[in-house]
Amino acid sequence: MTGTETAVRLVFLAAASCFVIGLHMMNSPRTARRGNQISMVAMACAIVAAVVLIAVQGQMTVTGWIVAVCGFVFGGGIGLYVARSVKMTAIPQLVSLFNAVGGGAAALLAVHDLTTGRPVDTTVAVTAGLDIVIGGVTFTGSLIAAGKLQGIVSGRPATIPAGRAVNVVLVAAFLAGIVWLVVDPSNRVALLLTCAAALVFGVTMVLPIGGADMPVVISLLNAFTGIAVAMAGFVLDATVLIIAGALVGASGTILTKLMADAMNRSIMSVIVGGFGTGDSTGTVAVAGDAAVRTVTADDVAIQLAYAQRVLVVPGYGLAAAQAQHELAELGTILAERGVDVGYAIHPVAGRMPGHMNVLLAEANVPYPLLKEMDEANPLFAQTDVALVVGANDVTNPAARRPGNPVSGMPILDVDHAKSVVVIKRSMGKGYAGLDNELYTDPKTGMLFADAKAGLAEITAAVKTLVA
Amino acid sequence: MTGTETAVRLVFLAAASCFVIGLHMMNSPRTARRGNQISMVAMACAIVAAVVLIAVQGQMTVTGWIVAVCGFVFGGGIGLYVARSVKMTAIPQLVSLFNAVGGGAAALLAVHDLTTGRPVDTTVAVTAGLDIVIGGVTFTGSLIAAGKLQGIVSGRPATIPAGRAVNVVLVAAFLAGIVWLVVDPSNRVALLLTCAAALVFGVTMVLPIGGADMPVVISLLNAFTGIAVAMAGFVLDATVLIIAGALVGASGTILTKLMADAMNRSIMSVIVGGFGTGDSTGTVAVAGDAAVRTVTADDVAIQLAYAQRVLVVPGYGLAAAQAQHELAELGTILAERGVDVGYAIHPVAGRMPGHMNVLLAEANVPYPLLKEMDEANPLFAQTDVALVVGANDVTNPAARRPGNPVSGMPILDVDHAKSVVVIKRSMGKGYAGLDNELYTDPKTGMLFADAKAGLAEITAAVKTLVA
Amino acid sequence: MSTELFFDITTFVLAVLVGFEVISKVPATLHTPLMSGANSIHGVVVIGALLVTSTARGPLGYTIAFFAVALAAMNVVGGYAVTDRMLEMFKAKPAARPADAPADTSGNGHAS
Amino acid sequence: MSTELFFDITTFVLAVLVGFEVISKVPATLHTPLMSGANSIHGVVVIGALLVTSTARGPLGYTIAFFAVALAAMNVVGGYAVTDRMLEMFKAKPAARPADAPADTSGNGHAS
Ligand SMILES: NC(=O)c1ccc[n+]([C@@H]2O[C@H](COP(=O)([O-])OP(=O)(O)OC[C@H]3O[C@@H](n4cnc5c(N)ncnc54)[C@H](OP(=O)(O)O)[C@@H]3O)[C@@H](O)[C@H]2O)c1
Ligand SMILES: NC(=O)c1ccc[n+]([C@@H]2O[C@H](COP(=O)([O-])OP(=O)(O)OC[C@H]3O[C@@H](n4cnc5c(N)ncnc54)[C@H](OP(=O)(O)O)[C@@H]3O)[C@@H](O)[C@H]2O)c1
Repeated sequence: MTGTETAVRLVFLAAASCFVIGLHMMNSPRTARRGNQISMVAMACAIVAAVVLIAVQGQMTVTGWIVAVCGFVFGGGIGLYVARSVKMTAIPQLVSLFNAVGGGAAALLAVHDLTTGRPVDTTVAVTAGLDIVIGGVTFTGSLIAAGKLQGIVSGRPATIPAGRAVNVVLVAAFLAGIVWLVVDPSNRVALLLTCAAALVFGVTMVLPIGGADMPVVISLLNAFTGIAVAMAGFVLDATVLIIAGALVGASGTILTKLMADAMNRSIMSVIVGGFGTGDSTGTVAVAGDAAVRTVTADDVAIQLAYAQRVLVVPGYGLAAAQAQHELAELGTILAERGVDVGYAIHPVAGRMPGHMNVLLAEANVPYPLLKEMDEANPLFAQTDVALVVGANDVTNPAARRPGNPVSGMPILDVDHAKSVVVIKRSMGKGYAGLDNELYTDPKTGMLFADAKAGLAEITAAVKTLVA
Repeated sequence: MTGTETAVRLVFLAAASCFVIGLHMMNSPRTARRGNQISMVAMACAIVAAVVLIAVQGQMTVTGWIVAVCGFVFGGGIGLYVARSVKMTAIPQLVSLFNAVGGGAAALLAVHDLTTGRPVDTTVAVTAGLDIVIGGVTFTGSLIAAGKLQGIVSGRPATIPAGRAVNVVLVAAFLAGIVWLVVDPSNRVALLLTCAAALVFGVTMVLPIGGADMPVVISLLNAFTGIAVAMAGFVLDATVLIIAGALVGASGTILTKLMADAMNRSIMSVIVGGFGTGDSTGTVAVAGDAAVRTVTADDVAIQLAYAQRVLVVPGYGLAAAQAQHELAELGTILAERGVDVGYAIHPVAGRMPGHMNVLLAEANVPYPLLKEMDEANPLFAQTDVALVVGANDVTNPAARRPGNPVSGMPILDVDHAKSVVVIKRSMGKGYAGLDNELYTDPKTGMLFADAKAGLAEITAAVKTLVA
Repeated sequence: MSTELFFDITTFVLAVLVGFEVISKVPATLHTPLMSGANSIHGVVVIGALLVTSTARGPLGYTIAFFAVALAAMNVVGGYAVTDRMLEMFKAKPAARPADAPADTSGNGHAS
Repeated sequence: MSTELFFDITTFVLAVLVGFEVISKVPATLHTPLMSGANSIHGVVVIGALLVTSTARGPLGYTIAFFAVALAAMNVVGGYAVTDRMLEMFKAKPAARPADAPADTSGNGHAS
């Protein structure tokens, strides 16, 4: 190795180590931001080192330089703009989008390698084939996942006619494609077959999974992209890609398991799909159920205004209605009246871990008012009104009994509060598709409304009380 | 690479991965034993693979085979015999001994490489030099550490005349030796200089450290051996040595830090030495202190026999007196009388982590009677007699106040018990060299005796009560 | 097997082990930032894309290279930016909006 | 720098990272077994000793090789054996000595 090459490779190795250190620091809230910054600086150094290496090797054509600069500015610019401007609540779909482009880029590297016409040995052919398949699946799969979360693709699990048979055929097709590429690496038909089968498989894999399972799916596809990048590293014999890719592949797998555990699912059951249907926008049952006590916004306003302590329990419905600002406003007004307002945050409320924290932070709810589940639960007994806004499963007392989909999940003890008000549109079910006996509890009043409209009405009513 | 070589190297890689998995599993009591077994099987496979590789390469002379077999049987036999027959309480010194031989073996590999007369490049010369220095220091350092624990070498921190100057000279000598070896790898004087300086430095480094700090020192030397083995891997270009050695070097460093933390020390302060003097066998203060209430074995026997709950607090003195069997016997007799006997185990009681567990397990005290600190502390308030046997620092209420060597260390709340009996030889201080105000507490009775003799007396007295 | 391939495999295996060990018990709020952080790291593929561009020739080659660089750059730049943005919210902001503070300081005072 | 050396350095760095990450919060009782377990792992030096023996020639060479193999074998065999012995005590032995059991089962019963 020349001196430059040695230096550049050592920079790559140092950068890879910094990625590890960064990830390590991201395990704890206190050091997380610093960790990401270390990783970012290391990445910048590695990219600069790569540019130096390429310049010294002098293989790059002028056109190549132009292509590289334009590509980088174009892609990087879009990435930066979107990352800066997107709403906090849309971050999961953005991560999924970045997954897609990462996987796509990794697949393109292998495609390029196979189309230059240089002799290709077996190892390269195999890893290139794997790179294309994994990268391709990730590309379309992540796009579908992002689309589902963004509402462009229906969140409902779509049943593909003869889905299982289609998937078997697709898997057979890309496996055949890889074998074909190993035998005849320069064959364009083989390449196209592999690409096409992988891209279609990404769609048929993710489409039947319910929108609510998307965070787990995105995390899994994130691990896939890591593996695809590692494969690209084998193709290009670039150690830094192998290390970083394998690192992401492995840590992403562990993370996927942690996420699935946190919401009481197994990775397998997510992929097999079919659960998580409750996420649909339709209303399932009608409001006029006999045992249910409905209340009006004015009733609720009086209850809240004269309470001493109110605990708000936000859930997925708050995010769906984008009602965080209305909620924050209500909280402020009540606090000004001297009501002790807190927010009880269940770890898996919403549709991504930390969803409620992100949402309420966006609406500038003061951080100390947010109570983690363990902190909030003992408070309910001394709470006058528990205000449940679009939350369902995380309050369902059925979780304390065995034998149903939420069994064993720790819940917020909303039913210990002196009275409960629930704002949701209907008697519709939540993510787990269960009825919630909290709603038929005599001390619960149901306010059937969209969260945004309902909260605005209550706020208006509280204001008239004050005036 | 030939087919065999490829296969062997893959076995090595798999073995190295199993070492990692084994260590991972050893983080938790439930999986620890299985983890060590996985690591053991992987090691056996790797050794077999190495033998196959050597046989296939056909370089080994007949004498070589004889030497290898004799060496393995001889060394392995001794290792197995000692490991099986040694007393549980002597395990730390045994680990130290195995450290010594491991470090010594690693250093010998480099010595061999430099004495074969083959041309040696700079990398090999540098790593060989480091290997000899680190391995050599570990060899003598670990032997001294083992000797201190075994009582062959005095546990007292020995002050070497002009110790600092001697150490500086030795470090300079082995650094010069390494440079010399790089310049002229086949120079025997350079080799001898390096070896000698390293071996002497190992002695002068460990000798001034108190016997009580030995567990931390042994753990640190364990990490050193790992690094020495990794260096040997560089010399021989053997990947499996590099991976396993670096793994032990890094994990050993973390473990050393954890151990030092658990006993409220920093690694630096251990190496600088001087603390840990309280381990000496001499008696420091005399018993006749005004405020101290002394009791006789008969008093204690009556107190214990008519108590409802007794919590025993064992400490270093129990181990020093080898009184575990007497303690177990007393516990059994009391339990037969219907007294509720438990053992409160402080995590750093004794002189090695888990020391008390090992000791009491050896005496067949039933495992469920052993209470970890967190479990034991709430029990003291309902305990009639807390029987402190040779424990001092781990019961010292001074730890709750800032500004002394044990500040901040969690302690056993012995002073919450209704009455306390302490068995020790004198008012002597413990490891941290502090007076213990528990001893002057009015509800504490002091039984000044060697733990073994004292417990035997009490047991005899209890038996007469029963009869 | 070539020495390079063996090297690459060793590196891969060791990096996988690091990846498995580096994630420990993470609080649920950090799951999404951690996923996003790992996402940015696989943006390292941009280095591969640059290397490929240096060997690209002809319209097809340049087109592929352009898309590879653009997609990878989007991953790496956007990924780090969005992760950092998410992690901003972990700055404890005790005095963020004093107007709301009374509700907090009155803590347990009002309790029955 | 030669490719081999770079390979060795990469391996070393990655293995160090694995080592740092593999030890997490360990209960104090496991510190000594864990140290002993790590101790056995560096017994892998026996493989180096065997390799060296295969190139050893002449009395000095054989003597060094003999001691290297013997010391390394002592490390690896004894290390695993003693670690296993230590870890035996982590088998919960609830009914080990029934004679002592009353004290346990009477648990909180006697408490004030
Ligand atoms: N946090 C995560 O990482 C994550 C990820 C995936 C899945 N999950 C799962 O998601 C569930 C989260 O529980 P959750 O209690 O937050 O939500 P949920 O159980 O899914 O319930 C959400 C409720 O919000 C109501 N809603 C929907 N849109 C609304 C609107 N615009 N206005 C008012 N209400 C609206 C719905 O009832 P109506 O239709 O009657 O209005 C629905 O019952 C858990 O089962 C968890 O395991 C969590
Ligand atoms: N566990 C570990 O891993 C470890 C390792 C290194 C250091 N340490 C440190 O060691 C200390 C352990 O605390 P500890 O309470 O167990 O011990 P300690 O504080 O060192 O006290 C031991 C006491 O035992 C008495 N003793 C000695 N020989 C005796 C005998 N034959 N019969 C009766 N009593 C005897 C001594 O008093 P007399 O001289 O009056 O008899 C001494 O005060 C802590 O400070 C800890 O940080 C622990």
